[in-house]
Amino acid sequence: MHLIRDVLDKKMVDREHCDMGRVCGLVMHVGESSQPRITHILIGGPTVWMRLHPALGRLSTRLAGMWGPRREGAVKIPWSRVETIGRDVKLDVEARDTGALDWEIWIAKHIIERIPGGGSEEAE
Amino acid sequence: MKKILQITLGIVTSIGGFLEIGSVMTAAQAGAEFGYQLLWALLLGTLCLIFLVEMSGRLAAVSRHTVVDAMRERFGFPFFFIVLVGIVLVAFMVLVAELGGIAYGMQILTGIGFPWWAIPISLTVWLLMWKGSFSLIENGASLLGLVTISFMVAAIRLRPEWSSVGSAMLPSMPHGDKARYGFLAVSILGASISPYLMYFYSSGAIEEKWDRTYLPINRFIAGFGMTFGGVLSMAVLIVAALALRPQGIQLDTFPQAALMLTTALPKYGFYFFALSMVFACFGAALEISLAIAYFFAQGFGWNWSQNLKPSKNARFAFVYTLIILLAGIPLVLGIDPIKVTMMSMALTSATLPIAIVPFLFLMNDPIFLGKHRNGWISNSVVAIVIVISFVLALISIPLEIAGA
Amino acid sequence: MDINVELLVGTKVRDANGESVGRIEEFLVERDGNSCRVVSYLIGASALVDRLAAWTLVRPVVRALHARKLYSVYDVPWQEMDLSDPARPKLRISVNDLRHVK
Amino acid sequence: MRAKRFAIVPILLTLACKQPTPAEQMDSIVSWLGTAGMAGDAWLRHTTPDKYTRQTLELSSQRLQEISGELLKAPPAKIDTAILDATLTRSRAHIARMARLVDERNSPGFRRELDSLRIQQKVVRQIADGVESAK
Repeated sequence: MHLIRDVLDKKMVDREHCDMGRVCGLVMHVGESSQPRITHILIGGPTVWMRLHPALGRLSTRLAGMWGPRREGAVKIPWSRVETIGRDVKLDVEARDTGALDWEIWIAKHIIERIPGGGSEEAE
Repeated sequence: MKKILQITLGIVTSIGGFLEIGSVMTAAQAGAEFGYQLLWALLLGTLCLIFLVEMSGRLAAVSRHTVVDAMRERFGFPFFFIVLVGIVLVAFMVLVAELGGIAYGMQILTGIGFPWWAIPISLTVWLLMWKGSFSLIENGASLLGLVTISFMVAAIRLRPEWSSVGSAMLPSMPHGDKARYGFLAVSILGASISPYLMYFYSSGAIEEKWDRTYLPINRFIAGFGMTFGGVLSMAVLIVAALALRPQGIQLDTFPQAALMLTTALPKYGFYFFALSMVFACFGAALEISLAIAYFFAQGFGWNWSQNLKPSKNARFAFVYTLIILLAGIPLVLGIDPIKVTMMSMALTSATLPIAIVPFLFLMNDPIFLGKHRNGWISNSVVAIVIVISFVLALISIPLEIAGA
Repeated sequence: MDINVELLVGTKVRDANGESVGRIEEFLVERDGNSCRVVSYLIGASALVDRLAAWTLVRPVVRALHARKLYSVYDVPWQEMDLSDPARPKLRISVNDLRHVK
Repeated sequence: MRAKRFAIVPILLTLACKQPTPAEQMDSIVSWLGTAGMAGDAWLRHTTPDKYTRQTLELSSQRLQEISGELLKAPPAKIDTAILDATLTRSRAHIARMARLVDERNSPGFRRELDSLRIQQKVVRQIADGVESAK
């Protein structure tokens, strides 16, 4: 399998086929003499901005600390949760529990639900 | 049966998508200043658009990816980001121009200045996005846009010399101001080959859950719909050439354009023009706001669908809310929508390469498209569009300064 | 040591003698069960062509130009890659001992 | 126009600074006279709203004043400035009266003004053709 072509930047869906963003980064563990392993999938603003420029990555981390749903570090999903890789990357997780939807929920709660007719983010 | 309905609606949609303030103003200016001579630019733009739209529909139907999905996936975030900045900036300017077109239409109907209309219009567009489903937006706006057919009626009633119309389908050198001629040609191509239409169309195909069985329909809609839209733009040019040019009128402002249909359709021409602009620009404003929101949502992998409640795709709804509100501001300040239109059309040409080059790669991707990838005809067309787009990008900025 | 794969893409690689080899464009991995192991790294401009799935577009051009050399990929097995400084990846061998694929 | 004050992009600034040639200025003058004439015709047929007609006539008059002011500041040699100035002043007077007659809904009076405007328009067109051919 080609890691960059077939995994990086692909859309992820959770157990319920709920969109949970794109694969923003991948963590590879390199040992002294053992074969390198892919251990985690990374999601989140700072990870993607870092790919453009390190300064943008730092700026994004700082801004995220001042505004919005605060969270320490990037969202990390263990590779063992990857179920299948096809059109999307299917993960055996609950999207809401991972933190990948923090911004979605924050914007829904703080902005969209306050506008009449926005509906409720939690309603079925 | 459902598919036949979809064909009809698809064609209607493309009329709505094709005719908007940019194509009307550029075509009318061309007709008023150079007669039929720039018809070839409309023909070329329409042909290119037919192919590009067919391809983006095919990509969506076969790979179940929109153009933006596929671009982010193949080219990665850094490249995607460059395209995002370029396309969204230009699309935003086009949105300002469309809102301005609605506002100007209201101004000539009521006599109340266009800046006063900016806020009510932005709110109406936003409210439709907020409340309406995808098909309501797509079909409602386009059905209203059918009033633009009045341009075609007017063109026929003015009895153009069809032989001169035919010979203008081939490019020729102007007698007068060459820079101005070039600028108008670039603007016409920019107004016709608008990338946002590709993004909107492929997103629509995903919203309506197209699969491979829709490929013939896709071809049909792209071919007929875009042709119809192109013919309408040509009608605008012909009307301007026959009604405005003999009076020596050059279109610098919108109220002048409003006189366009008064000779061919003496009784209701003025109102047809005003309503055409209001409805067509309204449809285009909806499509562009959606296209921008789709661009963000698909590029970043957010959940998106115009058929969900806003809170179910909060980030998507947030983007279009913000964009529409921001687009109202320049109009409140009184910036002339016609200037914005002419500038955004030339800038569309300047950003075409970053939209079309990755598209060529995607349409040849064996993983996405398998045996449905581009054949040599389609590839040659894209290659031609790329050459044109690079030429346009290189010359549009100097021409902008020399010709406007 | 943990390395960010996405930041390694496009990084220049030098061989054991300090000679430039090309940029890392692709990681070949093997999934077995829950783990995902890196088998080799693809280096060179043509690896980029592969990553963009653009060979149907590029190959005819290359063939027409008789420019075989342009279309080559270095396939570096994981054992030969020294990633102790992720900003400056190095090969443990010389570029001449590398395997060309395709 | 207000747009110039709120120029957002440097290109617009460049545009605003660019000086049109006398031939282009004459074309603009012809264009605005044509606009006033066409708006007049349409109103006489009762096919356009009064407000729109009045606004368009006022806009034409205002633009004519702006452009002719610019042109007459540095007139090209082959134009008889006295004739042009007089013609344009008369044209603007006709347009101003037309705008007033719209409010009074006085069609016969409006038609007379429009006919006189057409005569001035012919004179201006001849001058414009002269500038064009001398180029």
